Amino acid sequence: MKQKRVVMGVIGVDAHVVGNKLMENALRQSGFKVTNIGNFVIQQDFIKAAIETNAEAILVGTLCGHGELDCQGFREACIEAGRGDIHMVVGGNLVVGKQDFRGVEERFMDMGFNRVYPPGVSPSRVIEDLKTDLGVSQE
Amino acid sequence: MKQKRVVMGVIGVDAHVVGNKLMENALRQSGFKVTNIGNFVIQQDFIKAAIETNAEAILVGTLCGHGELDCQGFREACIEAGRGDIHMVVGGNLVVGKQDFRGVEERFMDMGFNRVYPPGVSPSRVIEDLKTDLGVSQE
Amino acid sequence: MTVRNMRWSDEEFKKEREKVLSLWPTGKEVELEEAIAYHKNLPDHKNYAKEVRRAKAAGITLCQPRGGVALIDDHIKLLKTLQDEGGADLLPTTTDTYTRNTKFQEAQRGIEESEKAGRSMLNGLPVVNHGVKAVRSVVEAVDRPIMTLAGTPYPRLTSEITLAAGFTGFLGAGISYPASYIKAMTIDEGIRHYQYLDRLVSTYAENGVLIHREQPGFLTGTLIPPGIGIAIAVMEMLLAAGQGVRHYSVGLAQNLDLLQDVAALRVLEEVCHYYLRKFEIQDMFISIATHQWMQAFPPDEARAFSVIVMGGIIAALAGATQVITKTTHEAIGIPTRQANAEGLKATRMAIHLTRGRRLVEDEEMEIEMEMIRREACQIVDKALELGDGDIAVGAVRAMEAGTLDVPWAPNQHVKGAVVPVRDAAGAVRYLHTGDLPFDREVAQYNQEKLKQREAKERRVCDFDTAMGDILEICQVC
Amino acid sequence: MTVRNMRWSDEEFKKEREKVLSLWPTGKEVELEEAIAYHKNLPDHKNYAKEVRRAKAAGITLCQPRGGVALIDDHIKLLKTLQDEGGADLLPTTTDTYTRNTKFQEAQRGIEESEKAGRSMLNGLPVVNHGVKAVRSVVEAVDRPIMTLAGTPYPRLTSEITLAAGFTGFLGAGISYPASYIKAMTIDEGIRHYQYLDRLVSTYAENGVLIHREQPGFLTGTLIPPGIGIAIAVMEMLLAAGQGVRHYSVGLAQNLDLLQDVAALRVLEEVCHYYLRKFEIQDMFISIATHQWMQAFPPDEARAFSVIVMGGIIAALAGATQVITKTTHEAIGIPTRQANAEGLKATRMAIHLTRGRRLVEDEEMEIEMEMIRREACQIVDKALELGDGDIAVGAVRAMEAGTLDVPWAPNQHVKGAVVPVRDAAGAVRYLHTGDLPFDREVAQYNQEKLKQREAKERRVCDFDTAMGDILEICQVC
Ligand code: B12
Ligand code: B12
Repeated sequence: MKQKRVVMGVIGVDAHVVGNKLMENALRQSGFKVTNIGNFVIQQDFIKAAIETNAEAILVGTLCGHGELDCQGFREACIEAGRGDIHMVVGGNLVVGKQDFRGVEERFMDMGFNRVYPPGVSPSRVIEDLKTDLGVSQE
Repeated sequence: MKQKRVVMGVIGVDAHVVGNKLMENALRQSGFKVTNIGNFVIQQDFIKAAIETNAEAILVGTLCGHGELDCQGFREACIEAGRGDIHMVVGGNLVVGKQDFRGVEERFMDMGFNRVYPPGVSPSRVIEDLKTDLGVSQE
Repeated sequence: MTVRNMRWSDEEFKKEREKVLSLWPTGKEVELEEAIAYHKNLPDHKNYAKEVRRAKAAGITLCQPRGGVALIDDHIKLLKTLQDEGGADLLPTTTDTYTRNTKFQEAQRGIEESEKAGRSMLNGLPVVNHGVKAVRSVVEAVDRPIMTLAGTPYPRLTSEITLAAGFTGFLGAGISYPASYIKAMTIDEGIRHYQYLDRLVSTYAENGVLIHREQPGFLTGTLIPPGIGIAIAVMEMLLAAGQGVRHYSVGLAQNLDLLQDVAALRVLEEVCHYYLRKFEIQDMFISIATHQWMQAFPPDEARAFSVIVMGGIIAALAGATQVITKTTHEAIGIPTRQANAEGLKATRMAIHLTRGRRLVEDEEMEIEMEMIRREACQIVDKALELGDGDIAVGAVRAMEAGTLDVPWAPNQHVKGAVVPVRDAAGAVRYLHTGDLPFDREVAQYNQEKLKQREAKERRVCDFDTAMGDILEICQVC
Repeated sequence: MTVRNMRWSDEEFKKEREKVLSLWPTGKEVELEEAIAYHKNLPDHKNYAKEVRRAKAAGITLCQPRGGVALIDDHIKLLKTLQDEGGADLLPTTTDTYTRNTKFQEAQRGIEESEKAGRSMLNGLPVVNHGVKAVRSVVEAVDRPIMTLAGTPYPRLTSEITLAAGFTGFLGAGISYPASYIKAMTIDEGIRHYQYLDRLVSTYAENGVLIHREQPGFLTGTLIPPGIGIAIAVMEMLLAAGQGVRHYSVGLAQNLDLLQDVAALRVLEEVCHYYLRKFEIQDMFISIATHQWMQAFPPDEARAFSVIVMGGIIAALAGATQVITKTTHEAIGIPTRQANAEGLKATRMAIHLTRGRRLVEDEEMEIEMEMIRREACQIVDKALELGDGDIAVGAVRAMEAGTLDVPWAPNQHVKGAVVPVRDAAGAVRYLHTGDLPFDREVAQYNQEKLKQREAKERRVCDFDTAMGDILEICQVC
């Protein structure tokens, strides 16, 4: 396959690194070209990295619960930067507390994310979806 | 106080003796005259003992879950035996499984019990109610 | 008294069987040969005995829930949940109390009312009323071995039906169950009923079908001192062996004192082997089962989880082969299948978390073990003495004499002079030893332990203390 | 680098305080004298230090939950539930991550959005934004001591506000938190920030107000080898002592291996006292805290209960004075107050069930303790060497050199060359020891342990094994 480029990182003042490293590892092993901008990054960092690497997707991790605040306006910022088309994925412990996931998914979809995952989602599920969404032929 | 006479026992093929002994102990210490006919007794045993001792109340314990079957027709049997007026109390693990207690209470009230207690009720609560119901003055 | 610890002759057994199978119409469904053929076609992983043996060899602790509901379809759903969600290693079929007391008419009414009400009105599965074919559909529906949990002094028809259906384990024994589950039956009769069952199991074995027998050491479940529990386990093992049973587990209920519970389980195994050697029974497989807290549970579910998890940890730290699990609904009523599966999951996780570590035997534990050993052996030896070497005779006479006793038993043939109470450290001791045949050392040790508690709490240990100890766990915090 | 382990002069401290208190408008609310007077009027049972000291003397394990929500009223409800339903001995106030990173603007937005949404949009209580008076209303509303759980490398204004409000405990320290909670701060700066806090606590003490300081030994919570956890605890204790703090607890996260966890907690206390003696610090109170599993939790609640209960048992068997509890919601999100109370109840019950028994120190544990002791001391001694006897300097240089390292840390000033992995028995070892200054004996012991696992599993231990171990508990069964 032609390697697809993605940018990933953990948004906000969020110190959780383990899931991020695990996911990076899995993505690389599945043939993605990954730019991992790590933790403590803001929306602009993601967008800058996406433009620089000409990435097809932004993968936002958010664990600490502030995802709902930290992700507000993300799609709009992409549009402003001229990358309104970019595929956007978010995963982790997206919101504060145990909430019905369907409601959470809806809120993040409304913010313009294309895929929204519940806590503890397996990397393989994320990767499969990503392949489908980016049109990577699965052999 | 004039000692009130009560008959108590555990109905049906029910081997649980601990609560019965505990309750007997508590009733005696509170000044009741108790006839404890023990475990493995049927409705007729209760009624016979109540008539023999001229008791004012029958206290039915049922732990194993068959209370709903074992207690059917108990009030009618009392009426038939000429003691339709007797005060009837039931306590223990009355039904099979964890059920909403209000529904359980209603079903046993419908069967003609005057007081219905949930699992693990404290003897002191039962005794207080009994004193009220039998008109024992509480000093 | 007629009972003896001797294997029933074929003739005697056959005569009795006819009577037993005619107790209820479904008895006619039992065909031994067909059943044997059926068992022989069962895969190994559906045979209780084989699974237990494998686990024991591997040093693994298997999780074994309880459970039964009135109707076959619901019962299958229950077992599947226990298997698939709970991860049960072994599956149960608890019978209802009407069946346990041969009140098959009432059980029938229970089935009908359950159908009407759309919920189980019975506290177990009435296997006799359902009959062999229906019960076999349970065996077919799951992928684990099934044991009958019949908690009854009348196991005969129940065992015929469930074994013919393809169950491969049976819990119960002739002293424990008459003592704890009924008011009027003599121990004599109880032993005879279980001799029947053991003789039946032995008949299966002669025909190449291994059935696992399990002894229910929990008795009344209420602060049973380990010496008593072990003594009865030994006696019942010898009784089973007497009928030809060779695959047996013995059990004890947890008293929720880490040290004493582990000590007791280790002594249990040891003392069983001691008497097997003594009676020159060589080919007996013995495994150790531990029952999670059998007494009044905390109604609060979080606390109940603690009791359950501690139970898993005790099982693992003792190296028991089987742990029988409880649920967070215990204080209230028969658990839903979800709650039942949760008890399993918590227990399995607890076993995982102990990572195969065992509790160390330090001096304190050695002393505890020695005292438990003495208690158990003194009770068994006295029974053997009273029975002129025959443990069946001895058990009956010992119970009469009170040299064997069960606290809080409903049976009027049990003396009930023994009153258990905890010591300062939490171990179960005796407020009254009744007529237990303990020597001076045991008695003194017990007294010392009680004094320590009295000193610690600055008040005497009396009957109220003993009552309070019964409520300890359900009222804690 | 400017940091030194020396008590800040009054002048230096005063100058810094002015800056700190002007970081956000609510800083103006802080009046030291008024605060001291307020503290002096608090009853003993609302003083963290006194409660911990009492528990330690009595050999009791106190339960200490975590928790915080955006709005004051909801936070009060939470603490009351923890106190009344959960039976918490000590109460928490967890701050949100905006506050932890001095993003008070965002915290303000979080408050507003929470009000709008009718649910907490923040993962903690933004104490700085709420200010002294509002936070004091929390102190007034409950009947237990409260500690700030600020998980931050910027504790200064937060400590000013919460101590002035009447909180009597503060969790955090200058190496752990910069290492685990931020990406870019130097250890140097982190130490300085906590020197400020410790200096403030010491100022309260000089004025007759005892504040309890607690060290957060869990670090990244992710399979921290006890040697590393203990070494950092010792360094942070010495740093606190350097500012005049004399009431301190040190902690470790549980790794869920009974033997190693208990061994580690015992060595932790021992090694702390060893260095206190070495530095001739005589009047320091030290207590031991154990944190229930800090890593990925099982999403299944029954299994999560197992992890929590095991955590209570480890705490009790080790004789720890404090256990910090988790909840069954851990894998998913900030717990509801009910779930939080349940974690407490399960833990308290578990402690009750261990009945004051302690895990026996057999030879295996002695060896484990000896190895942990060596690891910890070798790391600390190396740091002292690098710092020419000054632990502040030493800590910074050791982290640079990698002779001090924290696995899975987000901080770019942490080398991150150490990779932990479990051994065959479940204890945490090192797949890579990086630049840790271990002697041959420690290294060999570690190698041996890894080989045992490789032999048992018939495959090499590599990075994938280490990754797998991180997921072990959340994926088990
Ligand atoms: C110990 C015990 C046993 C022992 C009994 C020993 C003995 N000789 O007493 C043994 C092991 C033998 C046993 C057997 C069985 N048990 Co049982 N047992 C228990 C257990 C764990 C504790 C009971 C106890 O001693 N409590 C302590 C005493 C002091 O409390 P109590 O009995 O609840 O009584 C209190 C109140 O309820 C009240 N009360 C009691 N009687 C009365 C009477 C009146 C008039 C009033 C007002 C109040 C009142 O006052 C007491 C003080 O608070 C309970 C569960 C629990 N509570 O945790 C299950 C329980 C009662 N058993 C149960 C069952 C089903 C059985 C079995 C059928 C086996 C099975 N299918 O699992 C057999 C029954 C055999 C038979 N023929 O009855 C179920 C009943 C289920 C239901 N109702 O839905 C329970 C609730 C467990 C469960 N959740 O499944 N059991
Ligand atoms: C370890 C841990 C920590 C460590 C982090 C160490 C480190 N350097 O990483 C420490 C102790 C420092 C910590 C601190 C805090 N934590 Co924390 N932490 C955890 C914990 C226990 C495990 C996280 C973990 O490592 N999991 C293992 C990895 C492999 O799994 P993962 O991170 O979930 O990632 C998986 C998926 O979610 C997914 N995924 C991850 N990223 C992405 C990205 C994309 C695009 C996709 C598609 C998928 C995806 O893939 C991974 C593989 O399955 C979780 C709870 C839990 N899960 O049990 C809480 C948890 C995440 N922490 C939480 C919180 C709140 C905090 C704190 C704010 C303290 C507090 N208030 O309690 C601070 C935050 C500090 C900060 N500035 O962020 C909360 C978040 C609450 C919420 N969302 O409602 C959690 C859920 C605990 C809880 N229930 O309260 N924490």
